[in-house]
Amino acid sequence: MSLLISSPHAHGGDSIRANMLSVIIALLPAAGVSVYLFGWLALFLIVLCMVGCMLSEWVCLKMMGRPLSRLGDGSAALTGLLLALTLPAAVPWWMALIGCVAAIVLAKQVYGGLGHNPFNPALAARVVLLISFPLHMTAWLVPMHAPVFAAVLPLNLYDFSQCWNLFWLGPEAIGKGLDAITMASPLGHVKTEWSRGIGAVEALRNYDYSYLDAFLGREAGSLGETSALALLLGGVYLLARHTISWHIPVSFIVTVYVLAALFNAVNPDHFAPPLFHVLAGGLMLGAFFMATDPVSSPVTPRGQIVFGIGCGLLTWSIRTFGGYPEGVMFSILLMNCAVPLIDHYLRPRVYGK
Amino acid sequence: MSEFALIMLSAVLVNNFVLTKFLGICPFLGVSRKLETAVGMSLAVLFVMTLASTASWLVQQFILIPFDLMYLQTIFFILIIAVLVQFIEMLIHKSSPVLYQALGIFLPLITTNCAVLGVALLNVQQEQTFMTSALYGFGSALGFALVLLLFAGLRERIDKAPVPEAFKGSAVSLITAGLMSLAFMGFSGLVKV
Amino acid sequence: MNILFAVLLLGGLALLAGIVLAIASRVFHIEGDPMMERIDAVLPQTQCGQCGYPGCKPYATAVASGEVDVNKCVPGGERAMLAIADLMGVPPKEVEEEAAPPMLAYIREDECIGCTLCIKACPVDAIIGAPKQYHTVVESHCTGCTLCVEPCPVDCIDMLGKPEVLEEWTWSAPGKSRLVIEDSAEGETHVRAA
Amino acid sequence: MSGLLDRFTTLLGKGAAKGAASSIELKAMIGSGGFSGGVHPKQMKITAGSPIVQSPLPPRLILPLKQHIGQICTPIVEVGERVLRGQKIAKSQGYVSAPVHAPTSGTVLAIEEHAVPHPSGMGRLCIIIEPDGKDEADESLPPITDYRAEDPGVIRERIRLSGIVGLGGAVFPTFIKMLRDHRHPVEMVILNGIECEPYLTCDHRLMLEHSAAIVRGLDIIMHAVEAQRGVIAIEDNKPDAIAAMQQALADIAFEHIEVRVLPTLYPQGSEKQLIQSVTGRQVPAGKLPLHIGVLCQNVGTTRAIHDAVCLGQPLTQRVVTVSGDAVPSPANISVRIGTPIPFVLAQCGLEDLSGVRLIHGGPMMGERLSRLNVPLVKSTNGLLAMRQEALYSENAVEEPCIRCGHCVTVCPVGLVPNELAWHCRNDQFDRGQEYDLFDCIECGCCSYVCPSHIPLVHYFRYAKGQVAKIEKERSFAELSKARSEARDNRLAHEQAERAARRSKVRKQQAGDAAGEEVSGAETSGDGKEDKA
Repeated sequence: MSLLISSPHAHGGDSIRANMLSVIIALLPAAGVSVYLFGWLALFLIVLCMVGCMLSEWVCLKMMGRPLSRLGDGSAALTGLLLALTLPAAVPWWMALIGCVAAIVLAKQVYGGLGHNPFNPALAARVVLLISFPLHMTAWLVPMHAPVFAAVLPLNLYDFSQCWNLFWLGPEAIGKGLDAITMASPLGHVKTEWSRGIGAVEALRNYDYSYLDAFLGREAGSLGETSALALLLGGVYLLARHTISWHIPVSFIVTVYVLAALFNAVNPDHFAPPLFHVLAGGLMLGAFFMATDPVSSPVTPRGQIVFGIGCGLLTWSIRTFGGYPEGVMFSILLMNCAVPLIDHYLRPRVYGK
Repeated sequence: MSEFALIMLSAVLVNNFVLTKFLGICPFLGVSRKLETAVGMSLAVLFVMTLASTASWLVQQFILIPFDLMYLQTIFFILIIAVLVQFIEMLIHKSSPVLYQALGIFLPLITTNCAVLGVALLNVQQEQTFMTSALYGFGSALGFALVLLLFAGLRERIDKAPVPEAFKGSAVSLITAGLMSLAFMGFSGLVKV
Repeated sequence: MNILFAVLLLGGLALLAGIVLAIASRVFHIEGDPMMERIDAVLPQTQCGQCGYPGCKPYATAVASGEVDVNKCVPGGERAMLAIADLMGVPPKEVEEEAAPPMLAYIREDECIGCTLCIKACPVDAIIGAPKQYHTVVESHCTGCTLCVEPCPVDCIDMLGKPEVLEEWTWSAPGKSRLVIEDSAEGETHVRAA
Repeated sequence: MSGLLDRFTTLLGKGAAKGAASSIELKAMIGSGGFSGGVHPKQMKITAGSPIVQSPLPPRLILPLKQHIGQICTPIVEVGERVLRGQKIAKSQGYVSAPVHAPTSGTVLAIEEHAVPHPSGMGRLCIIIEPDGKDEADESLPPITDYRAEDPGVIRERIRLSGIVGLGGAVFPTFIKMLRDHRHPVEMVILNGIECEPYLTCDHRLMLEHSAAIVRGLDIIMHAVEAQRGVIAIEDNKPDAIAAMQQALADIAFEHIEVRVLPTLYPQGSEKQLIQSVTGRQVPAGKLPLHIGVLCQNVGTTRAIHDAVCLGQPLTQRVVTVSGDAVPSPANISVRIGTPIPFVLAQCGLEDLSGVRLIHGGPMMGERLSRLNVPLVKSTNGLLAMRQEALYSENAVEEPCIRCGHCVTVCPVGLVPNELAWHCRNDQFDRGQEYDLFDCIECGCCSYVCPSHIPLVHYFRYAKGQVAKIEKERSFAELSKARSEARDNRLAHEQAERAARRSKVRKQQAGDAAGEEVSGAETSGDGKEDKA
């Protein structure tokens, strides 16, 4: 066989698989924290989502007659892991499965598979779930080891059989209502208190909020979003491996920080402090792992900075003024819509032009 | 002043005509295949919707209400809008034949576009003043334009993607629009109107 | 009475609108058909008549007025069709006939009787010669339309493929087939479609 | 309306472009080169320590009549004629061209089409010479020993007559680059000793072994273009070459020339990128280096200039790196131009070519040759023989683009290769040109880093070829249209004339009594008219 082959004849050795693998590795600390906090439930959910996504991918590839080897590129497994990490630990298993199918079929394979999806599949699936099942998606399981709530925690998440029942049959199976085992996340708490006319500082005080707990992850939230430390570790790993560039996470986080700091300076009682915004909710997870999803983010450095700033702006606005307590997911999806335009208009300067 | 800003924000993002009110879907799907045509369509809609909402407000206040002809509201509005669209069509034909060709059937179709009639009727319903109705019309058109441009950008990418045969064309476009609509739900509650 | 008034009012408004539009149509009147020119510009100008019109411009006029499909230009192939469809804002339609590879007309001069019929048939004046003299084709002007072949009473015109030369060689798309000349290790030369 | 919008978007683009400058500066600090982007491919300079050896005379020399950019040459010798080494055997035709000289004494065997090193495997006209082994030299070009005393014009003419072209691989006729333009005086001559391609070491060895000739060659160039500053640019992976050049400068006591050490980064050896690394300035689009007062010459070219001027030897041989995993003893060889490549490979111990892929040039920008029996030409700076399985490009499977943006980061020109490749792949060439297709220098950085193994450069080459083809077809269509319109006008004119004549005849008819005869005469007249 002799096809016409163009230079270059050398290659750096990078591959899709290696990229996906390094993101999965970078997510391991966050996944570890989730198991530490939510015990067997976290593990069940992570495994279920990864398997669910890979199965969906396999079915799609089979139906579309595309090479099944594509399953080996690791993108479906990564989507599953990411989706699991954005879900509350108490989410019913079938809901998670619906999320898997939405992520792979609706948000990815419908567009022709890897590389063509305009939206981040995991996030799109999460929004689908949030809109469809708002109650379950905002009920945060009380984590283990959160010092303040340790006494409140009604069940032992390290007990396999108890978790097994809870996971497959729901809280009723262990004789508890959903309300009994869940609580509000700090962001949710602030939002509710606001609606009652209580400022953010006061709200955080009566929540017994602690920056250290938020940094280490000892707070309520979705599986993987709680520990800023673990996510930061993963993010630094990705940056060091050049899997992602600094532009999006830095511009995203800095924008949120600056905006929050500005408004906090104007009215410190009402607006939450900047550090709270940076540590709260899915910002770290979103900034390092969701917004940097190469397929659905801009390719040019300048575009990435604009993208990050847009995400930050929208996140803070939705958190502060919107109907939802958390805006990271919406803001990334909204900016995903703008990626083609950003890419088109913010190209690098061409040499000599 | 802040009232005007809120009206704009509400019309552009929160109560977006296309993604939350689901008005004007026809041009949204029809003219979003290419970015350039989308830009042209956006400009045409901006012009028509702003003028239509002010003109219909004038007709409402000075003809329909004084002469008690509210039952002819739809006919009057359509007449005004049709004239405006015809006028713009001639203008575009003269100034940019390419754009004229690109917009094709969709330009005359703005006449019966529910978004344009919708903005006129919603204005009346919400009992706006002249200024706010103009602003509301402009804002809604801006929201339409924003979404149309974003969508056109996305579609240019999707059109080149190896979409499975069954989903080619409008199917995948509608799914995209649906996902966009989900994303726009993030704006809900942003402005209480 | 009320109804009458309503009708009058509506009619009056409509009349006013009509007048405004009439004036506007005067002001914005356009001369000529720029679309025809634009279509003509993307046609290959072989003047071959395979579209059923006596040349490229007539076809462009017909397309612009919407009386014929956009897919009738055979030598222009898919590219011309897509360009026209794009200009006209209509969905693309497959070109039915496959365009022949680029050809040139050659006159076997020793058989030519100098009848000038081919000269008259050539739409681009690419054949030179005088009555009772050998005619010859100016290669750089020949569009390969084959219109000269039919009129020749002695059948001395051949349509031959254009020879490929190194200077005009271009890269084919990755993975697409292309003729590759290859030397095997044994020193043999193969020409094959890869 | 759309016009206005276009203008707005271009304004937006320009405004945004200004902002980019800062990010490029930032890159320059983080990265190593002065230009943005670039990659660090594996060096593989296994022949860096091998001294240049002289290849023996082959049984046959094949000299293509075009080994440069520009018009092909015409042979000025005949079959059977005896030629001497350095004798001009084909002369330039047109301005952008370079003559061909006989590499040794011998007899012209044939002037015929022969395969040349080109990816297509196609051939072109070549002069084939059978050496007689005497290697007698033609001495029509006397050495110019005191070149500083000569008029720069004389030097340039000598360079033109010697058939010297850029030996870095671009093979652009050197004398054209050296023309003086009084509006743009050359301030700085940069000697390109970068050699950033992996494997290749011929320039490196030249700098070590012929440093004095190279430094003198640079001085000749500077004299010819009347430049005041000379810079020898070498990457920091060749410390011995840096030392050798510095020593040579010290020996000759040239103070107007300096050695500039640059951090290793591919493609720093590309002219425009090198200029940015050395001067910090970019050559404006559509302009030449000359327009910012810079002239770049390759090490090999400079040495050839020295030989042509000081020794009176036209360009008839060059140094080539023969390397690759299939070559038993890789080497740097000085070879006569026209030597068959299998003969050169045999010098390095590679006789059996089965399962071997041949790359003409370096692995990043070189061409894979489908034909093996081709001569070595002026542009051959390297010959890499690779085992088939070792060759990435042969075995890569294209996967979908994941838009990781690595290609954007490494592109030294500032393109968006992934989007550009998309447009090219979908045959949207207008879009491709809008995305600056023709600014691509085909350095291969994008393909090198692509995790999806997309042959981006191949797509760009395909698109460039298609655009050229379309452009050619378009201009041909315009010509045809003009000719067709002229013909229509002429026919209409003739018809009008005929009609006028007919009406005149009719008038006469009305006057005349006998009408039938005249009308008969008219028809025969018509027939004659048609034939004219």
